[in-house]
Amino acid sequence: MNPPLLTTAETIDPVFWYILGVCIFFLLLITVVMLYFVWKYHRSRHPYTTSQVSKNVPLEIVWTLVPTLLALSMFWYGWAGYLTLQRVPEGAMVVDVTGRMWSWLFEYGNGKTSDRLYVPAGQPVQVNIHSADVIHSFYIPAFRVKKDAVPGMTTYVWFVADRPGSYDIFCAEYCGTAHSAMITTVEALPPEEFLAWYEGEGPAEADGELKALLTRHGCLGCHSLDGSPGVGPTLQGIFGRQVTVLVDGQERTLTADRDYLRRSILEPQVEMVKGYPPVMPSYRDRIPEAELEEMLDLFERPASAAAPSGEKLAQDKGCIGCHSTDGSRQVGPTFQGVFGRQVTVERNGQPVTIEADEDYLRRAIVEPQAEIVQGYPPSMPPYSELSDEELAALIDYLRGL
Amino acid sequence: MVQQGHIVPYRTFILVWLTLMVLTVVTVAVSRLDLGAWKIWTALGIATVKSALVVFFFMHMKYEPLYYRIYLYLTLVILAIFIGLTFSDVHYRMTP
Amino acid sequence: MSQTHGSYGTAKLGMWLFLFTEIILFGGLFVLYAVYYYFHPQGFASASHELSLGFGTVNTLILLTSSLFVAASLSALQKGERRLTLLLLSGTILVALIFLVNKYFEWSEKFAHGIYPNGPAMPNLAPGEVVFFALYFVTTGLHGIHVLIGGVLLTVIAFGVRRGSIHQGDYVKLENSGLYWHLVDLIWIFIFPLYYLIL
Amino acid sequence: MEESIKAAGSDDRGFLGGERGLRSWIFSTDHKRIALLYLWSIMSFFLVGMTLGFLIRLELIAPGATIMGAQTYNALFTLHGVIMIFLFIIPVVPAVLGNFLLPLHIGAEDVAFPRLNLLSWWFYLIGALMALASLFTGGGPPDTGWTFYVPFSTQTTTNVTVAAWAVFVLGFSSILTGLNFLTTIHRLRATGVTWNRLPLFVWAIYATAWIQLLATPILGLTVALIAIERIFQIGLFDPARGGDPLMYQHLFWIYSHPAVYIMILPGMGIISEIIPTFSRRRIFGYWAIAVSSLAIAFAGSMVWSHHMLASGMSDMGVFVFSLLTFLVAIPSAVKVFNWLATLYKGTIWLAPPMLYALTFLVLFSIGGLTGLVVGSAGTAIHTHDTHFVVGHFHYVMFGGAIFAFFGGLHYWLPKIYGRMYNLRLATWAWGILTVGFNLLYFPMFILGMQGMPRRYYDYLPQYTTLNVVSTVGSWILIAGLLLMLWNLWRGSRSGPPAGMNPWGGRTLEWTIASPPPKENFPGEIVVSTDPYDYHTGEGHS
Ligand code: HEA
Ligand code: HEA
Ligand code: HEC
Ligand code: CUA
Ligand SMILES: [Cu+2]
Repeated sequence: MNPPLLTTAETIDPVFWYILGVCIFFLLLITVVMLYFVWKYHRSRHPYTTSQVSKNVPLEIVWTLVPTLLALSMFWYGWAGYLTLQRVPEGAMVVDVTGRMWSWLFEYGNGKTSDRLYVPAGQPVQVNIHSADVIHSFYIPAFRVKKDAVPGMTTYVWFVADRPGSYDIFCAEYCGTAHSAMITTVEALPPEEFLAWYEGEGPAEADGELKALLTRHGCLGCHSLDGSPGVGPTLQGIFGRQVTVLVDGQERTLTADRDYLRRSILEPQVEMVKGYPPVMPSYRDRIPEAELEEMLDLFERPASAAAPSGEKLAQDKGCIGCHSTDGSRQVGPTFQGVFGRQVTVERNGQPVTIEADEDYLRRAIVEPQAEIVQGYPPSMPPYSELSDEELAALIDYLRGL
Repeated sequence: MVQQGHIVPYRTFILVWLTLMVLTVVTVAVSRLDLGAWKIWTALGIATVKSALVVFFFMHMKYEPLYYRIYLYLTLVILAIFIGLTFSDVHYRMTP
Repeated sequence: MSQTHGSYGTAKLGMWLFLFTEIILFGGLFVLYAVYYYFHPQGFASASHELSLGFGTVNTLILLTSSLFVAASLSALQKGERRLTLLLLSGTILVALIFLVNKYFEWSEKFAHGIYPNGPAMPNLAPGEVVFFALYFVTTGLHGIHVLIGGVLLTVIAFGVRRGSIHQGDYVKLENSGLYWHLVDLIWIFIFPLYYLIL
Repeated sequence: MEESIKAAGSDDRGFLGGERGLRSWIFSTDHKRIALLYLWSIMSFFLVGMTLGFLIRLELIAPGATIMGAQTYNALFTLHGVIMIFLFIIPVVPAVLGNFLLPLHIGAEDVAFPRLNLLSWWFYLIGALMALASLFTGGGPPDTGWTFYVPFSTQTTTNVTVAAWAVFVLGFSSILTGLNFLTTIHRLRATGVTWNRLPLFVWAIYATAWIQLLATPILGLTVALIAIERIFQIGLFDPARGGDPLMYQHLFWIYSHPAVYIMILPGMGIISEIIPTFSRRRIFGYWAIAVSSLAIAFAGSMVWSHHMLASGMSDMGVFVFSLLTFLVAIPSAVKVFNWLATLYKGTIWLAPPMLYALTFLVLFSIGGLTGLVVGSAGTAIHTHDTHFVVGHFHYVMFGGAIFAFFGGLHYWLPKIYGRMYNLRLATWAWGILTVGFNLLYFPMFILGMQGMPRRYYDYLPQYTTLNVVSTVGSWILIAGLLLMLWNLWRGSRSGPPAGMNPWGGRTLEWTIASPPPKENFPGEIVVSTDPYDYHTGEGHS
């Protein structure tokens, strides 16, 4: 493409610097003048007023006009940047995304769907945004793009990921309980890898079927599959469980059979599980009958003891938020080639160089503050809540990078 | 304490009322014609004349100090801004 | 100047300012009307056909006449013609009642056809028609409430005139209630063409 | 509370004396007593709102669940927003200081409609109680954010309906106050108080009252429509039935943008009073400041959609509203420069009110200037609905409006209660407050630039450090705030007598006793002086 395509971030960042620059200039001006006057005319230095001038028309005109002109210039620059965001370059790949409470679903030209956005690096992508229920907002901070997903409307953003990597996608418009969990990522792959994914089955949807289904309908915003309580009761081992529900204020205990589960999903407000707030929306007309049946089937089948996936964990626990997998430096060191590499860490204030073996990695995850890699801030939180299997899976995953 | 507002003669009121009646009939009649896009503007135009009559005579605006009128216009300008600027979005929206 | 001389003008200014807020209140509904009309001209036209032009026209004429009564009742009181004032006020209140009864019939006719919020006829309507009726019910409902308030206000005033607490020398309460009543009329002057006349 | 002023020696208790007992307060039509009714009720809700803010910060100290669940958090920031906006910052300056000072500033005995004034307070109280009731009834506390965006607000099972009616009633209270003040300023000025002799505080209240009058009805309509939509499902904003969700946002912001000027204009009025007094200096550019208040009020009604720049509005809408947003910043700039010029060659006394006023200049500028960043179309897309916006509005609202209000309290409480607080403690409280404030809110700008969305109960670990800083800042802020409130409280109860004019002000309230007598002035007065009547060679006595 010639001339080389400016990314959205490259377009917007200078606008930021210009406006922030003007702002900082005025702020300093005001603060310095104020402090100077306060010092110079403080009553200890200047016990009597020496002027009562209260009017100066030329001065008023100057300090009206100059800010006006500057304001107009800031406006114009910002508007020009906005236009770039709105004008999709030719040849952009089109992806559709639908926001629903509380997950994103991406749909590609060939009908393939995913819950992360896979794109080829270096190629502009247009994302058409839809909403299935309330207003959401599709936001990728790294590319400075954001647009609301409004029911009944189609909006769009475009961006280009110039380097392969993983970038956060947030929901930026408040949409209810699990608004802050409505997070996913852009996975920018090298073009060949993307093509392989696009055409093949790809590693993307390796999640368990049930989990995929529940994610798609946003259930996991409130329910967990691992036994931990959320906004709603956990769905782990839900089938056949004894539950205490309130019907019209009357307590009743029953066994969660297929019928009950169906009712709980379609009419959640009728039988209220005791101790939970009445916030679950009704999914009537929102889940196709076939999928509901499939969901109930899957609830019924005892959960296979699937081993945790390291890659998944790295995503879910937010490791990828700070560590890249492509060698680039982010908040923390990259995961690429981390296993077995020589690192210099500060232990008790002393720099030590050691090899990153399995033990070291384990310590670095569970107790990151004990050994800080040189040149990085001590900002990684400890992940002591990880189980041994999870840790092993994670380290396995790191070994492969 | 005697309040000395302006006393409007009955005759004025009756004349205004007759005009209003006539205008109502006119606006209904006109609405039966096929005027295309002008239809809504004629209807609103007549409504504006009618409301002006009510405000200025029935409501004595004609006899109040000038600043009453200025404030009334201010209110109408603000309302016009609300409607007008909303259209800077709505009119140019691609997907309504 | 201080509060002792001028409470007449003060009360009237206060009332006018209040009327401005009413204009803006209904103005918000007119903003919605304008936008939705712009989005769905067809839907609005066909839905507006469903409204009864007869009811609308009669109500307009009625309301305008009531405004005449109120305006004249003020002149009458200013001239000290108390009986005439009372007569005109009773006329206004009567007309207000007729207006509301009319409205009642009009609404119940719509209800009978299943046209009401979430009514059985609503799903079969085009989107523009649904918002038209939604706006219609909200606007005329809010207007109806104002008619009711105005009617009650004028009734209280009429008793005041009878008792003699409102008289030739102190009539600002009548004038202010009259202003309120005229505003109700004013709003209707716009509701009428927007909902009944545009096709 | 009138017990709090024990008649000490010669000290006359003015309007605080006379009738006693609760009834003599809650049914009083004296504008000064009503001002205090507002003061006490509004401050109570302020503390509630503050405590909620404090809990929000505690939750955000670390990613994941810290002290509460997601649903609770969502209810918390909703209530925090609703309380701070509708119960605190919109009424506070007009209803407390405006009520107290407006008649005094124009030489009147009371406001134009004293009983209506009392009614406004009752509406305020009823609205506030309804807002509280929404917590404990129906489906639990509302969780929509203070903006009540549809369609979420019409679908959620929480108790939005009652909250919406509460806002409706509060809006009514605000409208009646505005109406009352406008009429008062027009009709009750004492002989000699011409339009060019109005204190700038009165000009600010005048401009504010117009916004209250002409914008608030739209809010009333908007929340009423939400309630109607929830009860009858008429589909006014439902795209499937021909409605448009963005029209809700238009209606909401048509009020709620002008509302931010309801918050700041009276604060600016306070600043215009404090700076001349403590510089012993005529205000610079009287007309520029007065006219810019009107200009802000007017132009402020034309920029509402800058809250919708990323909402899918048309590009033309973005163009128009972004442009107008930059223009509405100009009158604020003019004010700032005129205040600075007022310091020039004055003699500056850094008493607590002045410290707050000067801090206001800086904090409001930070808030206002970051308003430009969120107002420019290109950058708005990135910062919209992130913590950058949260930083912006806390700087203008807290650093601006509330610092101005705190300045006003320090300036006028000695007039209201006739007693002086401890100046040294007040200075300390100011210092702690200012440090805590910046530590609390400045990190939010960086967080926003890094992309942390607002209304996020949980966040990714890369945002942890700054969130910790911010939370620690809130603790320091609390310390300063509690110290300040305690000092003011104690000062008003048992401080030394303040005298008629402790600061050497020139506006009319300083010519009468502190606390002012019930009837304000001895009969009708004739005013022949200017509110900023300072002369060359003056100093502080
Ligand atoms: C007291 C309240 C207050 C005030 C005074 C302001 C003042 C301003 N606000 Fe703010 N604003 C809010 C309260 C306030 N705001 C709130 C509560 C929200 C969030 C609502 C929500 O979503 O929950 C918000 C959100 C908000 C947005 C939407 C952000 C988003 O959601 O994406 C925008 C966008 O344009 C904006 C802009 C401005 C501007 C341009 C000003 C201007 O008026 C500022 C003018 C002042 C100055 C410019 C500083 C002084 C001047 C100088 C120092 C001289 C130099 C000046 C120039 C060169 C021009 N504000
Ligand atoms: C006048 C307006 C005002 C004021 C003064 C404040 C004050 C504070 N606000 Fe504000 N805030 C808003 C108006 C305001 N806020 C609005 C409108 C929103 C948007 C809501 C929405 O999104 O809908 C918001 C949102 C908001 C958020 C964003 C939430 C999110 O998007 O996820 C945060 C987060 O930190 C926050 C924090 C605070 C804090 C820490 C204070 C501090 O000032 C509070 C300091 C606390 C104290 C001083 C506590 C005092 C305590 C006591 C006196 C009692 C002691 C009690 C105990 C110790 C239990 N607020
Ligand atoms: C807003 C959060 C939320 C979402 C989203 C949500 N739920 Fe729930 N759910 C709850 C709450 C709270 C309860 C407990 C109260 C009740 O019964 O309504 C619950 C209860 C249940 C129950 C009964 C559990 C028991 O212990 O008996 C089932 C089954 C269930 N949900 C399934 C789902 C499925 C499947 C989805 C997605 C299609 C989903 N939920 C989406 C909040 C949610
Ligand atoms: Cu979806 Cu927030
Ligand atoms: Cu705004």
